[in-house]
Amino acid sequence: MAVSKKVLVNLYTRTLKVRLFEEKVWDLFGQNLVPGTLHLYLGQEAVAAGVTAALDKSDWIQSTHRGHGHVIAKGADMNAALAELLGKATGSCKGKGGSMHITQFDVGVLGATGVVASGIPIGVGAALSCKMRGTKEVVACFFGDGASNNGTFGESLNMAAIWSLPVVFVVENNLYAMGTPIKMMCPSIDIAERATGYCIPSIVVDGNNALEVYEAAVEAVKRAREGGGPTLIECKTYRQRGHSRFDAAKYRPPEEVEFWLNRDSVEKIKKIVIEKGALTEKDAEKIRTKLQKEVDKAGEFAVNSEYPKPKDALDDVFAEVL
Amino acid sequence: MAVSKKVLVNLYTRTLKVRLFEEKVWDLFGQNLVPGTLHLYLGQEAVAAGVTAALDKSDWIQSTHRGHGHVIAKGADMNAALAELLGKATGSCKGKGGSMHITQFDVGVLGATGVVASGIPIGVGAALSCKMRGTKEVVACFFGDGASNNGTFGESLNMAAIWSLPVVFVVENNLYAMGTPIKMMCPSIDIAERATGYCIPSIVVDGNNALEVYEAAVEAVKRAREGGGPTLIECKTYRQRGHSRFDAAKYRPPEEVEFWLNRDSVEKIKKIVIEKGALTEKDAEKIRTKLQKEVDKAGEFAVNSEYPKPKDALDDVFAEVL
Amino acid sequence: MAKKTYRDALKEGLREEMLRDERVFLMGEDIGLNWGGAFKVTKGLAEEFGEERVRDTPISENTIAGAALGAAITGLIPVAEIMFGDLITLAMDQICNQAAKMRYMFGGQTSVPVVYRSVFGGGKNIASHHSQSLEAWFMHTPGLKIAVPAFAYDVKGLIKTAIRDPDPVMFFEHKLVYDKKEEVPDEEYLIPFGEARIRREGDDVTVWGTFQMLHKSLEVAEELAKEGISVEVIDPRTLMPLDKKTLIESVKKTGRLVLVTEETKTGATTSEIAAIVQEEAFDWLDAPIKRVNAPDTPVPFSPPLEQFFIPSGERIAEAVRSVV
Amino acid sequence: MAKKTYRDALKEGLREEMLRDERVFLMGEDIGLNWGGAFKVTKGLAEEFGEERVRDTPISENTIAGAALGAAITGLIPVAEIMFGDLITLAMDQICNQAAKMRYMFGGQTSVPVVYRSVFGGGKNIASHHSQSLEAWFMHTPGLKIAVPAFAYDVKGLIKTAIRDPDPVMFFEHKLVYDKKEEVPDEEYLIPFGEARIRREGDDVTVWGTFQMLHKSLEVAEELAKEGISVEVIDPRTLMPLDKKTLIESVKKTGRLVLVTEETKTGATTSEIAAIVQEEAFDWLDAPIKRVNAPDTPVPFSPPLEQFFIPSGERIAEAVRSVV
Ligand SMILES: Cc1ncc(C[n+]2csc(CCOP(=O)(O)OP(=O)(O)O)c2C)c(N)n1
Ligand SMILES: Cc1ncc(C[n+]2csc(CCOP(=O)(O)OP(=O)(O)O)c2C)c(N)n1
Ligand SMILES: [Mg+2]
Ligand SMILES: [Mg+2]
Repeated sequence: MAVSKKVLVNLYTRTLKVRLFEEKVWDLFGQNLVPGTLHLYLGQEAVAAGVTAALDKSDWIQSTHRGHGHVIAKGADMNAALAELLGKATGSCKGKGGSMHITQFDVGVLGATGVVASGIPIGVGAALSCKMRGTKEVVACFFGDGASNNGTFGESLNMAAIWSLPVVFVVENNLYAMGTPIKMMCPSIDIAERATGYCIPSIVVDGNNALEVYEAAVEAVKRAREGGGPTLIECKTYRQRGHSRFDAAKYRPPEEVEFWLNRDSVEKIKKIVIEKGALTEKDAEKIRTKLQKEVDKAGEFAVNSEYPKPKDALDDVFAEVL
Repeated sequence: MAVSKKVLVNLYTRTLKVRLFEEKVWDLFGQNLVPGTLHLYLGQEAVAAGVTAALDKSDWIQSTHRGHGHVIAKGADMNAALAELLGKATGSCKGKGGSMHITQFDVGVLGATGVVASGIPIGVGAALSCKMRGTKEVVACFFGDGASNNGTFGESLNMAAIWSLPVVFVVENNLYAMGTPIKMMCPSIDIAERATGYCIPSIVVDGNNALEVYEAAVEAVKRAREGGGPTLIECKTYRQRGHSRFDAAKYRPPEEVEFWLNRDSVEKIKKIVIEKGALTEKDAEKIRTKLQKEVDKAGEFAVNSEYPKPKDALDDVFAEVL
Repeated sequence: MAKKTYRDALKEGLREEMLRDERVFLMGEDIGLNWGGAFKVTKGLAEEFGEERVRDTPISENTIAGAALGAAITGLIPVAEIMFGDLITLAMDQICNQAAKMRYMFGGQTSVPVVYRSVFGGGKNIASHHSQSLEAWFMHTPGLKIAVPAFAYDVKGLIKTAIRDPDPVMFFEHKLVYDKKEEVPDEEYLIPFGEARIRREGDDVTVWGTFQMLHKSLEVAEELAKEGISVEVIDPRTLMPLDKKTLIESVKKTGRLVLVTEETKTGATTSEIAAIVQEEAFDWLDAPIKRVNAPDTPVPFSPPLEQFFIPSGERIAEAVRSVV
Repeated sequence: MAKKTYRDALKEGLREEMLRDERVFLMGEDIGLNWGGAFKVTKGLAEEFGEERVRDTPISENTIAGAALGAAITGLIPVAEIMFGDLITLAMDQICNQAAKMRYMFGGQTSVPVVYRSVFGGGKNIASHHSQSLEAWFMHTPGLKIAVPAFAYDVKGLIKTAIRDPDPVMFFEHKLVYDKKEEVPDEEYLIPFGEARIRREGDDVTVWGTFQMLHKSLEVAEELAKEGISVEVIDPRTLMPLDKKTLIESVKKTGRLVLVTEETKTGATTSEIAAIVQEEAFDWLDAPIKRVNAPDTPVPFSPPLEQFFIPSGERIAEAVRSVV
């Protein structure tokens, strides 16, 4: 696939933006400003970047409990995203959702959900709607390796297949579900093999390589948009930190961690775009500086925002207060 | 596979027994003696016969809403089975279960269930128990084509595969789930293809041919018993009647119905055993007469049995009345 | 105006809304061409609106519920059917964790105009997996509205309101009322949520009940009138929002309350009603609030057992007599 | 005797039963070697008993519940963990339709010695999908026993009883009590189901509550004593069977009842308790039964919102004051 320089820059920018956002989150967390738990996207940036770069603004994504990267890559307002993580009234969910429900509907995020695999049916339903409404919109539905063992996975793949829905299933196989290695819980090497049983084309890619992810996504999105139905993309990737807030992830062999840290997604895409002449090292640095400023500003915004009033807890149950 | 005459006779007898039992049920139903609804096994006898003939007494089966055939083939007491269908106190479930829950635990029936696909996890759990208790017991888990679209199907196949459990999944693909053709609801021709994604060996057989089912089951049971893990057997078969009590099944093309009526499971196994010299036409008739007598006696027993007392409704919620 | 069955009135409501707004569509198992719904509610609609808008689904309850939700938040108005109320057990996550909470969790970003239809109740001898009454679970799930129509007139007006509601609505029916007939106007009408209906006025005892038990209570009230007991019968029509006002006023008038549903007793909707009324009308109550429910057992199959399980008119009458 | 945390006491109970009876085994997500359970309850047990008997599972809640059931009816005694109570939504069919009803549907043919452990409650700012209190759903499911231990002593004695029970037991814990300490004897003991415990004696008002709210109620009682209000605090310990007797006797003594749980109000376990007490102690009640619960909303994330959601000591105190 011939990829334009513009796209390459885009991929680098998206990957890096997600990285810087997550680093900011980690920083704020270190300052005890992030309540609750936290599932960082650090390490998996290339997946969100590559997939969302293949989508239009009017397309949709369905996110997970590890959703910060998805929403940022899809173009979410960083102020509102960070404020949400801090539980502020200015957050995109007015502080009601937090990390596990970080959602910005207006940029096409259907939702982030705390129940593993529960987003898959929702993504499929959105794709049904894209089709029934006669649009060309496409849904990218993210979920983890662990999620692929939940019942809705099979149900949803089947429904998408029989109705030929415009959905791209993106399995982020980061090798673990909490402390559980996927190889203990999945008999095949690739989760992608399960797609075959539903006659869904699938592809396994290096999930730390935003370009590779992007190329697979472009093809899948094209198929979906043209009425060719669903595709499953399995992205092999890795969490750079533990599963959640306090997990030191000691259950992972040091060699494995090292192997993956050496395949850092930001480094990788940076190397590619520079090699392909889309950016110089200096350009890349400029972009980083600009993004870092944005992120820092968002951090300030979030920190300086007010908490919601206690009684706001009673709003938003229904369209009108009953 | 070399199959002994004894086995052939056994297959014929089992197939026929299930048939005669179901005909008796249909007859009693015509007399308005069977309350509630009814999912007849007529047409699918060869599946239950072939699978259970490959099992030992101490092995288990997990049944479905279309369960009469399974429990009879596994060796259930016909008196108690028929009485259950009529809601009598002498029924195996004391009249509490009826057609959808017809169960005889003492002959190795784990249960019949009204919730489609809900038996699959239970069968898998029983197989886990067979293994953990250090036995050589095996579980055959029956379910329909429609059930394979329910979430527990994938969850259960996966769990059986990763733990290499002694379970045989038997998909009775009778081409319909109620009025819905499986070809509308499953993108592949064979449901068996889904097993591959879980690294489970599978085979597709003529579900109206008890011998073919048996041979596949013997291999699968052997694998399970020897620690080789699960197998999926897809049996292509057909309901000779509608889905339930009042369904005339007008949605099925007449040619299709005719095609399958011409492949009647009883006729088929009878022809085979006679051709293979295991029985003469006369022997076969004798067996039929004997079975018919048993079935008739069971019918009388059921009809003449008493209904439970209304207050019996309060028993059996817990081991002790609280 | 003509007498119509509950089934037909419901179908008419669905049909009118589908004609009015093309975003409305139906999905569920066997609701389409070949079957028309397990209880024939949607029969004929696939022929009229096509298989896209009257959409048969695989046997995938959780994904039916979730897909309906995904469609609802992106511009459609799905009416998803779960064939039997007992099977909602499989869809609890999508209904109770996702649909019910979505507007809230996302701070009001999404509207969730989805309707989940299903059917409860015994009386058909189809045993423990096809006869339950589980509405209480949903009453305990903030974010869901709940309709419990028992009459043909109401089922039509309420389904139309449900479809136009921007929030998820659990629309519960009952197997034994599908054939009940009532006058249903030809001109369009809607019934607002949260307005109970006094189905019979009376002075001595208030009876509040749902579905088939409401019909039985009305019969019982007729009988008891002959004994000189004047019974007021209240039909909540929706459980969420709940019309407390009508009920409390009635209790303040009669001083006595009997609650009647087919649910198993412990933790039923009647427990909530009792808790509310004793709290809000304590000083007006002349006798303890009585609950008439099914016993705390699964639903048995055999006719004499099931008849024992389902509250009888006699049990209702006794409860009423015991408080006057 | 030594002070032990609720977490450790629970682990000790599990361990003792695993040592006593080799049919007992644990299964659930991340309960084994690498994690030891999301709340570390099973930490160390996989090391001691091996990965077969402390079995990590895939993220397949309904099949975890169903597989445990299949194992239970064929000779084992599984303790299956659903990592968060909110996720039981995915296992409702296997728990409520299968495990709960199996003995009954099959006319007593099968014993179902399975324990389902899970954890409820907020207070950790983990929002709508990880903070709910759903015990009321199970109280409305005939065939299930339900334990709701709030103290270290009880959690140990009750888990042992649960494991030895021939029926399915829902064993519910609460996130905020894992670290609470109490004296726990070294010698073996069991606590029978269906016996409430009076945690504090008093004469003016009875308070009945569960989990963290029980702890708060005890604190409040201490405070109110200073105001001259004598509060009796009752801990049900199990919801099914429910010890009505202890509660009713207390109410007959005090004439006043306040019910306190962290559940959302409508349809909560407190509704059932209110319904029972008004029925059985009507003539002894000097004031309406008050319920203190969370509001009818999903659980919000942000600390000030969640603090508003969870009933505060002040709200409990006000409710008590309002009835004396
Ligand atoms: C249905 C469900 N089961 C269990 C959990 C607890 N849990 C939260 S994240 C997680 C692991 C998910 O693994 P995976 O799908 O691979 O996503 P990852 O965390 O690796 O991104 C688990 C078990 C949950 N939230 N939902
Ligand atoms: C989970 C669930 N969904 C729906 C139903 C209603 N229902 C009963 S049988 C049936 C069809 C089942 O089809 P299949 O699994 O192919 O079995 P068959 O009836 O053909 O033997 C349906 C939809 C049910 N009982 N359970
Ligand atoms: Mg993972
Ligand atoms: Mg079928």
